[in-house]
Amino acid sequence: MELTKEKLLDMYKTMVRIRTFEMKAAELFAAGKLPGFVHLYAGEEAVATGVCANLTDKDYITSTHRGHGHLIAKGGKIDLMMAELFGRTTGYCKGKGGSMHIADVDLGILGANGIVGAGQPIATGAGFACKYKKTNNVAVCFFGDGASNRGTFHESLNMASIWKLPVIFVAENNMYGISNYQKNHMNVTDIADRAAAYGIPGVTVDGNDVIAVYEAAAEAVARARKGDGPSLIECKTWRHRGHFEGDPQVYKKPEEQEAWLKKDPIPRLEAKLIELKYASQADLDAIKADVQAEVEAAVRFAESSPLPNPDDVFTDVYAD
Amino acid sequence: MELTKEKLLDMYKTMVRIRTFEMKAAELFAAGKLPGFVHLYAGEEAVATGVCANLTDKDYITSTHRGHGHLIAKGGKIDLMMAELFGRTTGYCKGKGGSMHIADVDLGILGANGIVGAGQPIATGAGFACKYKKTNNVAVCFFGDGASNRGTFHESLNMASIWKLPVIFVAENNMYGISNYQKNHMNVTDIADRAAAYGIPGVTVDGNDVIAVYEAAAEAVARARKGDGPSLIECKTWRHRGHFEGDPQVYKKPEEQEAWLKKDPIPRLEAKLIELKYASQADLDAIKADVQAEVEAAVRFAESSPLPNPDDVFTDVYAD
Amino acid sequence: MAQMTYAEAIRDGMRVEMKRDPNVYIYGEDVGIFGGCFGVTAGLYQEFGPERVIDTPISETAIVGSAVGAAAAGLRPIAEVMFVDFMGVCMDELLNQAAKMRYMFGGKARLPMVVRTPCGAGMSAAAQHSQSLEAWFTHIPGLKVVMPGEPADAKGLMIAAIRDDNPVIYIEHKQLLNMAGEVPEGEYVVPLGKADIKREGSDVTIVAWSWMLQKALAAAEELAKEGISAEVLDPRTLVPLDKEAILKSVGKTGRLVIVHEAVRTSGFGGEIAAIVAEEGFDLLDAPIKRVTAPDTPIPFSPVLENAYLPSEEKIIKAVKELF
Amino acid sequence: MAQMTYAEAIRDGMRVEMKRDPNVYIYGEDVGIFGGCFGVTAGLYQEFGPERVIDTPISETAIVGSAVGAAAAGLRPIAEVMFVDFMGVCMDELLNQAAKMRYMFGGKARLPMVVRTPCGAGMSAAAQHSQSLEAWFTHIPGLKVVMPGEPADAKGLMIAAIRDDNPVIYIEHKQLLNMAGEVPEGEYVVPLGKADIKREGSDVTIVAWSWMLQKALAAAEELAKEGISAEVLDPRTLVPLDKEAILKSVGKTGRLVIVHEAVRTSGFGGEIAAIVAEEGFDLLDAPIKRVTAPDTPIPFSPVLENAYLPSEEKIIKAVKELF
Ligand SMILES: Cc1ncc(C[n+]2csc(CCOP(=O)(O)OP(=O)(O)O)c2C)c(N)n1
Ligand SMILES: Cc1ncc(C[n+]2csc(CCOP(=O)(O)OP(=O)(O)O)c2C)c(N)n1
Ligand SMILES: [Mg+2]
Ligand SMILES: [Mg+2]
Repeated sequence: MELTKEKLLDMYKTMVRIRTFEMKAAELFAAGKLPGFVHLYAGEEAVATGVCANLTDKDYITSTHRGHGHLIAKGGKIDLMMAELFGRTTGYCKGKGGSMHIADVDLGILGANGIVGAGQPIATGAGFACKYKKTNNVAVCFFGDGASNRGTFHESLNMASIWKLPVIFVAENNMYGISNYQKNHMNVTDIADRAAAYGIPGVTVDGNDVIAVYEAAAEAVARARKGDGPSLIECKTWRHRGHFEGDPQVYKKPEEQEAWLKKDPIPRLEAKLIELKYASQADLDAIKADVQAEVEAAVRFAESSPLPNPDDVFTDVYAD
Repeated sequence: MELTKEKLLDMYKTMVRIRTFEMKAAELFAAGKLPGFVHLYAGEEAVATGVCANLTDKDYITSTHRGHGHLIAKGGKIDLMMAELFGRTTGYCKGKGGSMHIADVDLGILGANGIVGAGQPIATGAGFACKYKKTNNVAVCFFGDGASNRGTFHESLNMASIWKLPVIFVAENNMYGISNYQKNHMNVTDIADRAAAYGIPGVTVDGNDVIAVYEAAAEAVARARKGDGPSLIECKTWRHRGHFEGDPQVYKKPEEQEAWLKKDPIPRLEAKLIELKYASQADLDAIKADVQAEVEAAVRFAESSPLPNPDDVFTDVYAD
Repeated sequence: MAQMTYAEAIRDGMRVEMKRDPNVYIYGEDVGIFGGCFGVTAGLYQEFGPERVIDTPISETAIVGSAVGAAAAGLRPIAEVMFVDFMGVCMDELLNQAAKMRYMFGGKARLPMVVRTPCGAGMSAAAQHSQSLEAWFTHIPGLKVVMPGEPADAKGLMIAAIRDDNPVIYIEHKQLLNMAGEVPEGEYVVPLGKADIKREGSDVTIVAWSWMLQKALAAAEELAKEGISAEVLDPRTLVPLDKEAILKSVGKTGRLVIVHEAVRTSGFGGEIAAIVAEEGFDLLDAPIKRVTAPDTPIPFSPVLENAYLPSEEKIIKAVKELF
Repeated sequence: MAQMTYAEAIRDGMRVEMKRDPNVYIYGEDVGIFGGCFGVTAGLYQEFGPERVIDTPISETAIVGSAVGAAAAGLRPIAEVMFVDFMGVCMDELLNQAAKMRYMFGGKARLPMVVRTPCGAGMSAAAQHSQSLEAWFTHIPGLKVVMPGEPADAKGLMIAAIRDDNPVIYIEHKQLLNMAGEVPEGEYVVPLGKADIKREGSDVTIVAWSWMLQKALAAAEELAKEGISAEVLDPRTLVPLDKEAILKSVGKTGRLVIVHEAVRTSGFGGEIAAIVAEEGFDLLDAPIKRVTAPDTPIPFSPVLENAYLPSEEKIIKAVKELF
């Protein structure tokens, strides 16, 4: 897939959609409107967007507790997502899942996940299914730097590598697992270096540069589709907000936060689009306004949707 | 520690003791005298011996389902071991553990283990205790090529490396996990290459050369005692027998087996001892005879020991 | 009808479904050429090839976790975990992924997967290779739990488990693998959730499953000689549980003894006792008895293992205490 | 006596023991500067330093597995697992290592270790962050299982757990963390294995623990207004279980209702019911009731979560059904 003007503008819109969705969620959470935990993806938009721009609806992804961005990038519908955050029947999970469990199996989204690292074997299994059925599809697994220390990482990369499964493992290195700084939780600088332990390619890219992410993913996806097996892509990035909404972030150095805010992936892509003459500032503002309206509509949809019926507790446990 | 004549002869005796113990166990198992599963270490003696020759009684080891060799090399008493294989009250575990659970905590032997890979975090914890208490002791973790694919491997090496724990991870690569050939269960040739994923040293040595093993372990142990953290040592070796006694080994190529039998670590050390003029063939034969007598005595001790009382089932569940 | 062992019956169930549905495949440690640690998959590698009978690395977490992903993506995996004792390694995948995905996603996922695993003591395999952990799985809504006690059920329940669109834990007992019996040929299905009265009786109901079914039947035979008529009921699947059949039998006999090999505390016997103590209290003429293993790890030495295991004698003794 | 919250009481228990014994240390995810996901270890990093209050990687298997090794080598670790829901990740370490080592080694190991973990629903944390899994641990001989239901017990049981030479699973409830109460100062020990009658009564015994103790007490208050005198018994530790106290109370009241937040099937309520149905059958004047969560995963939406949870009303209803 070539990075045409259209594609790049599409990616821009996706990134803006994620950011707008997330900032709205932050606002709603602060206003006491969203129950439960909310983990936001603001600042990391280039990763999900750059990777998913290489995928079709038939490809699979597994996501994390910080899942909104992955879902939106893979085509998830923000009104159904928002309704889920509100715990309404119209939500993706009928209000049963919430932020950490949104899924859209028809779009190949095998769910956000509240268990760190749990998506790794699931994506491996989805990749196995693609290979078994010879569909030419791939599975992408998103996970954090913290999750790179779980046993699931090791077992999954090993399994995918010996069977040459079409899986792309995307480590979103935002430098922290909750409060634990990367250099305190692993003794390597680049998570990509762990690929060698499985005899697969590993690359580190600037995760705030959507084009770099796109290109690295394009290569890994092509490799996977050709039958050459899995890859590991590490994207260095930063979460703008706390681990969850409400986190006072005592563990973050303010100067670090400030430096990273300057590397925000969205203004960066805007500059690029303008430089390439793919869009004027007015075009970009129009996109933002569009997206803002979409998100507001999603909130209205959610807020006007019915709450579940208490008896709904008992349904959906088993398929018959 | 220098490899003096005395030390080398000691190591020879240990290797012979392991081999003799194992062949006796094979014979007893075939005769229907030993209940349960028996996994023998014959062929891999140089690994446990070369490594443990660097340890004191205050250092720790964790062992595996194939544990007899590690136990003997660390100083375990063969009469108590044999009595355990027979399920007698005089056994190391009073007949409660059997081959897969022999331990001698006073000698720092934290147990054989029936769960593949389970020793890895346990050794990490023992290493943690050494560091916490500033004792200058180390913990050695033995495990197989198959166990190198378990999540415990990843989590343990990562944890030991970030905290610079005095742990030596010894991968006994005998090329098979039961019937699964190494190239089918991992996509790297050398397990030692996995050390890079944790920023620690990794070396591969000829696991049938006790001197090579000794030297690699000496370096890793010295490093650990100095406070420089863990290492991974891969020892390439071969099990002479089936996975467990009774295994018909349909999965092994006869020519491979034959080639490896020629690399038997015991005759190899014998040749070396004779070449160095540390011993004559007669000296070596005398050692063998000594050991044979020890093992026969152990069998007599075991066979003449009392069986447990049925009520013993209920004791030793909790410490009070 | 053919004469088959329990192991052959399990294999036949898998074979029937693998022939019928190309999306069914087997994977686990040493299930290929080696035929599985207890020989249950022997010959299937040769019959279905390396693409459908697959040796995995020693990675139970990834085995079960990838089965979840494969099932969500449309396959019907049969994963083998070599001993039920190792389920602790992949418990998160069962607890938080396999069992909950459908519910968490608001009913929009299907996870047709079977995890096969052998349980039980009796071969001096000691504390880490002899356990009976079925109660854990029954405490996880979203899973089904199957424990055949004889060859025909082993086959019929395997086919039902594979065809079920939910994650099923299929627990086979090591001591039963060589037990022979009549087994229907072809697509023989035993529905999940239906108990079977393995022996009719009128004085006491004995509920037992897996290996303990055989011990209970032997005890009932002995008891008959002494004039006590025991009804032996095998639930066959613990989830779904055929509660009605149990209550009906207790309604007939007025007495209940539950036998399981798992340790006593929080074993599934407690659940059955609690159901009857709540919903069948008025049916009872005597206390409810449980015959179980004691609350200890499983010892190695045969003398001790023997003392540890529930036995025909212990069942007979418990039954007699109710009269 | 000082006024403290349940969270402060847990912390105070740990602090007392850390001061007394240099071999006691804390480790887990974000227990340091961050003070733990629920703030329970707040301030301890500052007080005891980075060598005794240690942030780990996200590696529950290695956290609990290394606690086993450290305990075997003479330390007294307090490991934190951030949510009881994650225990599936380290279940093998509890099941096959921590719990069995002493027995397998013929009594020649001591494993003084505590695994602290929060349980429970009520904060819309959904299916993977709200569970109550205590029954699993009670099914593993070799472990002890502690579940305090109020601040003073939280402290006294923590000190007892740390001093115990066996692996102890200490389960604290998220909904109780902010509950305040009188807590004795200094080395206050509540022995493991002793139930406590939290309210005396004569008509019915309600056994409840953890958050459900508070619901049961509220229900008893209401019931009193309606003329039903409920005795509320908190076992406080499920293993060892103070069976005698339960039988004694049922002997007095003749009726038993068990309340737990865990899902019904194979919850620990079944075990208590089974004990009473066997050993206290003649004491009972009515069926044994269980008030529990239903057999479903835990839903997110507050409406649903509310319907899911056992409540004061459900307890009152169950009690009334016995009269
Ligand atoms: C198995 C497991 N352990 C711990 C947690 C608690 N937890 C939730 S998110 C998180 C940090 C994850 O860090 P990382 O993987 O880097 O992802 P990020 O939050 O930075 O996106 C932790 C420890 C969990 N949900 N699951
Ligand atoms: C967690 C776990 N999975 C599977 C097994 C069954 N099992 C016992 S030994 C073994 C093979 C181990 O291979 P390796 O680590 O190479 O050690 P080796 O037997 O070659 O010494 C397996 C699969 C087990 N005991 N524990
Ligand atoms: Mg992170
Ligand atoms: Mg091996």
